[in-house]
Amino acid sequence: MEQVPLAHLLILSSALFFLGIYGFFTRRNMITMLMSVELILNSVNINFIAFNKYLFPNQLEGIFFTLFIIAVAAAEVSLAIAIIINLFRKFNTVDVEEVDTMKF
Amino acid sequence: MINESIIIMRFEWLISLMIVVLFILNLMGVDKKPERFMNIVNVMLIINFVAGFIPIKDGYLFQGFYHTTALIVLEKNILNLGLLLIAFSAKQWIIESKRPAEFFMLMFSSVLGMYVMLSSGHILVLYLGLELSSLPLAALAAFNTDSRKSSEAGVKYILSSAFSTGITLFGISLLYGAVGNLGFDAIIQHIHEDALTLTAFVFILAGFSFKMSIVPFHMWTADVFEGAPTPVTNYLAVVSKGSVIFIFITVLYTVFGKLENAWLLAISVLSVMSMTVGNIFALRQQNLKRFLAFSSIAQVGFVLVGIAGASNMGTDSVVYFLVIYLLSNIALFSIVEAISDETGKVTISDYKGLYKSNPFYAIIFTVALFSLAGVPPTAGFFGKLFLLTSGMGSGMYVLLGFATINLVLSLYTYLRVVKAMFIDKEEERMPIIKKSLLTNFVLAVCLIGIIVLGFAGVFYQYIDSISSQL
Amino acid sequence: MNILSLLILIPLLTVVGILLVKSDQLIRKITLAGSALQVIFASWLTAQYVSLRHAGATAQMLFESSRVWFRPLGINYHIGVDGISLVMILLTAVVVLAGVLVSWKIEKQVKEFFFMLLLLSVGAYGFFISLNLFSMFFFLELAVIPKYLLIGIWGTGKKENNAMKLALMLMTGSALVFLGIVGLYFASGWFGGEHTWDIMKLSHMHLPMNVQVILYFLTFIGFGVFTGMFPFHTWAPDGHSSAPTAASMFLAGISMKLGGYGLLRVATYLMPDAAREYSWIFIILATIAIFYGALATLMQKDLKYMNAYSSVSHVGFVVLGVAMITKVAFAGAVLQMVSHGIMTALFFAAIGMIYDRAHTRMSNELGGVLKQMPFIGTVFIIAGLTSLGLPGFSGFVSEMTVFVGSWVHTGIFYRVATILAAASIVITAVYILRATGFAIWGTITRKEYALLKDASWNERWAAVILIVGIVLIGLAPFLFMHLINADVQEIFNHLHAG
Amino acid sequence: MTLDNIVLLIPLLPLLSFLLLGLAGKHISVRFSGVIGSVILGASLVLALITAYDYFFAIGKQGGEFIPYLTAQLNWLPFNSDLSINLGLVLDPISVMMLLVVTFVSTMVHVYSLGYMKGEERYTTYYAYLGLFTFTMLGLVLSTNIFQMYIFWELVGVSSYLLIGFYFSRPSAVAAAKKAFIVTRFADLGFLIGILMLGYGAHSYDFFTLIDRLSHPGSSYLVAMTGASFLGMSTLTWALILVFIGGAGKSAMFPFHIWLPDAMEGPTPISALIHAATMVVAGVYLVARLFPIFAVGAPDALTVVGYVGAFTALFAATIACTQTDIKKVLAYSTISQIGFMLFALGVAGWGPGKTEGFTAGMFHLFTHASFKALLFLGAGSIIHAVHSNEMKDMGGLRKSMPITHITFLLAALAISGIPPFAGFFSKEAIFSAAEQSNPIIYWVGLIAGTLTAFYIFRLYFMIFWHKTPDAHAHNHEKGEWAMMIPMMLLAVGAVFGGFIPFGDFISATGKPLELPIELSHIILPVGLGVLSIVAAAILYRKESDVPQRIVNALGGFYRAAYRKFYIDEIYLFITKKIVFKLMGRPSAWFDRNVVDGTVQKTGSLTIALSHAIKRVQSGKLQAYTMYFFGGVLLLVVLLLYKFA
Repeated sequence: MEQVPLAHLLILSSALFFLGIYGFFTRRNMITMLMSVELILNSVNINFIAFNKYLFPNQLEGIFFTLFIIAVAAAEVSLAIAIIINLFRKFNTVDVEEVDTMKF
Repeated sequence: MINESIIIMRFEWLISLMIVVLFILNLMGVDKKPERFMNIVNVMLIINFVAGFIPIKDGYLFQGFYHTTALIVLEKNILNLGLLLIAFSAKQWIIESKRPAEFFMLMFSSVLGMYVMLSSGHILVLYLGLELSSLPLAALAAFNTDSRKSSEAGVKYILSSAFSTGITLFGISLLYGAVGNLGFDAIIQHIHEDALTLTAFVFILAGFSFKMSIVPFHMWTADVFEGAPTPVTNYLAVVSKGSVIFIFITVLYTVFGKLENAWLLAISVLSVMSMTVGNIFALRQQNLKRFLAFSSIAQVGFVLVGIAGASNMGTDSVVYFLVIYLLSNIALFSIVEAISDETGKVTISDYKGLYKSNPFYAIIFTVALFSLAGVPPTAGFFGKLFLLTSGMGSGMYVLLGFATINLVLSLYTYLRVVKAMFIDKEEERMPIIKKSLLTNFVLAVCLIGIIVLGFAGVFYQYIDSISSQL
Repeated sequence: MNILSLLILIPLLTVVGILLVKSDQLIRKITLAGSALQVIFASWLTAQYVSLRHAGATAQMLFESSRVWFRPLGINYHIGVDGISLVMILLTAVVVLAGVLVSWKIEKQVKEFFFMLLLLSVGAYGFFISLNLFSMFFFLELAVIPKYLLIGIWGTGKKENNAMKLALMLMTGSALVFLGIVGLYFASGWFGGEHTWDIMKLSHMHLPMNVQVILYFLTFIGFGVFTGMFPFHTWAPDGHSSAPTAASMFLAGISMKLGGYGLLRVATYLMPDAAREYSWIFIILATIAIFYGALATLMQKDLKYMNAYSSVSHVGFVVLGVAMITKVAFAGAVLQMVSHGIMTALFFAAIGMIYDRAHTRMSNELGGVLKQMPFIGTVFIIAGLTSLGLPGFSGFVSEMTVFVGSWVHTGIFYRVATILAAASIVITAVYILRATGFAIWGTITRKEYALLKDASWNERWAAVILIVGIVLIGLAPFLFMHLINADVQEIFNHLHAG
Repeated sequence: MTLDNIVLLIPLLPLLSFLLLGLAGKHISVRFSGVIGSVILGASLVLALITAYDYFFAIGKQGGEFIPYLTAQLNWLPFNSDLSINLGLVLDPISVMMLLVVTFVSTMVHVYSLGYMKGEERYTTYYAYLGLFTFTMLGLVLSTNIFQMYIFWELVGVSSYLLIGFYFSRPSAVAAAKKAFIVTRFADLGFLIGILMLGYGAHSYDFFTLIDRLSHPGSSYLVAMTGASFLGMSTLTWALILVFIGGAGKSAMFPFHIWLPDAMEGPTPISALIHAATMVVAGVYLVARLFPIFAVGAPDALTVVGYVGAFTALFAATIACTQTDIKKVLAYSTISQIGFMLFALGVAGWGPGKTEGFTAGMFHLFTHASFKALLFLGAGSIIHAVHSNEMKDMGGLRKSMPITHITFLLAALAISGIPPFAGFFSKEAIFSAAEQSNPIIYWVGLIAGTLTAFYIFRLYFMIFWHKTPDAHAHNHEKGEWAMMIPMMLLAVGAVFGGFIPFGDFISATGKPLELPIELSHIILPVGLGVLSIVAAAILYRKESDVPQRIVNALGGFYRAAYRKFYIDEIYLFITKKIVFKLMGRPSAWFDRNVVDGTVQKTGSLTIALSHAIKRVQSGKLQAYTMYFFGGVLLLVVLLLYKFA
């Protein structure tokens, strides 16, 4: 079976990475911003797995790293959502533009 | 194996044990009586701090994923000291917050993360430690659920932290692609100065810089420092930042040692930006917590000058400086906390005439500020000048030039506060602040440390002796 | 323990003493006792030094001792004195004692005031005895911030701005000095084989010219800021004028001399080749400072501004002497430091006494001081006459020594510089006599001035102590010349050996 | 007591008087302070007489010539092994002569002041200052070292300053004191530079070493200093001209003469002592001291001295004819007479037959001291009585002030050069010296001498005649013996001083010199003098409108002379307009606005920058992360550009 070249995977992951960044910069809903971060993390995951599979097939480091990333990301997101909910109680919004009482 | 791990990982074990104890106490409902609970916690903290001084041999665990050296032990002890002092000085606030167990569990978890991070021998462990240390901080920043500012700080911290993690991880993945193994030893062996590695390095550097709040990755700092409860700010500014700087030196000096030319350049640029931007923004801050945020940004700029020395002297001076920095900042934040708890005043103009109303605080505040500014006879003078000396060692003349300009600029920013306290006429009389024993103890420790460390060449010599073993 | 450390310990113990007591009067007494003790000790030390020299001690520094401070960095608490540092120490002791006496009547935050004053003096003493560049720098900086607070808290006029300007400019100067000495530290490692901050060791190393040039300029300009060298002098007029009397005395009397001492001991002594090659630049700056400072002084109506600007002009002689690089000029620079230190302290003391009573320092608003307050008026006139270089007082001796030393050079450039510098003494006469004519002579301008009292006992003592110093140098300059002769010779030889 | 100690005591006694009265003055009864000062000075005078006797008749002469006798040497300020300022005392003919003049006139003035200053508020201080002045003046004349002379030079300047400003509540006195000090200071700048040049060239500041090294043709120092030239004159000439500028300042030579008339603001005895007899001749003394160097090494400089002296003599005499303030007339007269002394030195040279001018100049200095001090004391006595300085307030005083009248007349005859009074002899010597060597100077001097007789008798007649004496006038001099006795003693000097065989004692070489008096030389000057006196008598003996008509006839020239040829205005223009407005004010402005402005601006710009960029910290999270990512990209680009 012919394999997909590494470059394609890297292009995919890079695209995901920049999509995530773009999303993070443009979406005003905090939850959506979190989802964008997830996109970035997933691009990282793809990178790890692709490198592992293509360049260093005789070990599992990349895959393990991916697992850890997924786990930590879950924790991170749950914490973030808790904090956002807390914020919502005070601000009545999750629009990131509105949250700028502290500045300068 | 287990025995060995208990000895070598003593710090981690002990703090984990403490977290468990807190859980149990929480379940037992001891934290409903915060006073008593606080006493227990304080005793635990003292035990933790004292236990840190029991000697540990250098060693490895888990195929080098975890290692410890005398320097790392020292660094952990420094963090312990910070933790202890912060907890002591925050007692009153924690009692009033009604959720002491939660607070300490989060804080201890964060400290645990730092220990892991400091001892890491592999990027994975480093990543885990970093996350473990920073995630609880977001919760801590938002700890004061009644406050708009606190929750805003929490959100800003967790979101930018998540973003930063994403960037860092992307860098790590690229590094993995370039090197193939993320163990520190392996990286040292296989790393080359090529485009992929350099890109990966920059992404990782950005992650560290975010935690150390280096310009231009610093933007969260001021807002979070302002919004977070003062003890948390204190912790963020001192312990969190300190731990990242510690590991940052190791990573730069050893893991990315081969990229020295590249990172020297990067660090110089970041250093100049940090010092300058930090000081210029600090110039017109009114809120003391924001002021200290920008001042800490500038301070890290100076630390980078020391790191740019790229030698033993760099490690020595950074560690030495961080101890002084820690003591000075804890003194400052403790006073800010004591005053704002009592009166809610946190702006510089509120501090006008502080020397008249609360001379003790004003004097310690001044000494600590002078220590940050690098004015003798405080230890900050030595700390800062050793950083600069170290920076000169690698011939970074331009960097040094900027650093000296910033020395002057930073003196101006700090003198503004001193002026308010000693020279300006008070607008509204500050009440005499009740002095709690623990706060006074903390301030006394800081004051003595700030004065004595400068004359205690022995301490510096000790740092030098253990750093040169590496 | 080395006896030199007592120079630092005595003021430190005095500080401890005043921190422990409550009563203002007791604080004053303790400070006075401490500073008087210091004067006695400094004199004893000088006598000891002289007798050692007579007994044939040939080491460059006497009472030398060294203690490790930061071993990995080669920082030692290395102390020792030669004649030059001794006269500076004597100067400091005398000015501090007079400053304490003059400040006797200060009522506001007495403890803090004397604390700052003593801290400053610790800085000065430490600076003059240090033989290690780092500890020297430590003491130099130690003497910066207390000035800020002294001016800021006890000052007058636009004190906040002026205190800040002073602190920041001096800090800039010390930052330059620091760059210079750090450079020396590393250069000593790269070119001399051993990283060291030690002045004695550094003086034996031969650094490459291009390195010397950079370090020479850094240190010279850095110390130059402290000295009030044109165009880095603007902290001086404002700072002096806003400072309380004792702080002005200290600032102009001692602090500016820290810079002068550094110019000689660090910038010139350690970078001999660069000094020989490039000191002409500083001759130009010094000449400008002397001449233009005097011209600017002409226009000052505020007596403190007048004396501050005249200090810029007078300290120009120190820079000129150092930059001329002849043995006699060096001696002149050292003498001028001491002379100007005492003279300007006396001047500020007199102005302070007048201001305390009349609440104005404007020469055109005053008048008849001599009639109403003969003692203060006389003190002012004596200070003025010293300032304009009247023989019999110290200013004459030092300025003449600088001129004679400068005249050794034959080039037209040096001649013009010397003549311009000498011409400034005429302008000095103009502004001193104008001020005397307006403020001291004449008749009293306001009715309420007829009630003013003459100097009190403390002020009298302060003035007498300083006048004794001035007259001693003025009448017996050979004493001081013998004290410093060998040392300036050594510096001169060093400069011409390489 | 050995001679060394005596010589040392002569200056130290007045110093003692100063210290005693100055420091402990409060504890001394006002009545005694003047007596103490006078007694001490009297002692000094006695010692000076002893010294003079010893020197001239016992120890001074060796092998037929007078040689310097040095004592009390002190290495005061060692610069180098071969260059130092040494203090010491020297006895040689001119210093001993000056010693006598100074102690004598000073003692007279001390005594005179007992009467004149009685009841003054700062009586004790006055005597203290007098002591100070006498000490410094004695130090000056006894100096062995040119730097030592400079030291005392400055000190006499300051004593003069203090004494001119004695009435310091008068603005005019304050201004005059200031002016005197500053003008002489300015001239002293030249002196100082001259000293530096001499010291550099000859490696010594000692007078006798300097003379030794610079007055022997062929000496290596002399060759070096005359070899190098600058703007057409040798280094030595420059040095000596500069030194002479210092002398000209102190001796009030044109164009530095402006301070002396104003200095008359001081008490009149002071004018007699300092501004007539002693301090103002210091310039002459200085040139005389360095005379061998002038004569051998730099004859050009000596010529300058001669012309300056001659011009000033005439110039000041012209002004003196127009002044109405009696002290101003005497002041210009002093300037003019010092001009005589200096041109006498200027026409002298080195070698047999040429040194007559030197002796003549010194002789005139000697005689001038007594008659000019007398004139001033007389004027003081008149002012004491009339309470005015203006001639118009006087007139017809010959009846009410007989002693003053007689002594004043004697002094006036002396200064006019009428035989056999003292001035005649010295002036004749000067004219004969000038005639031999420089006809221009001779004729200028002759005219000045004629004017001298005119203005002094104009003064005399205006004071003592002019109006009819008030019949009821009581004797103004009654009881003031303290004032009268010194005047009488000085009159003795003014009358008989000329009979001293001056040339036997004082000459340029130390060998005796005969001052010839030939009838052919005498006729013209004396004749002109007598004519002038007659003219003055005609014009001023009685009130008339003739003087006014002459004034109108002279028109602009008279006004110019009356306004002192506008020299004061020129000075005022230079100081006010040029030094203050064009140099001082711009410097002060530049310092405030440019130098300090830069510093202040740096500060305010930094703060402004801080405010300008505050919007960067916008509070918007997404903006923050954009900076974050921007930073990443920047670093990536930077590093890749640099390293890959």
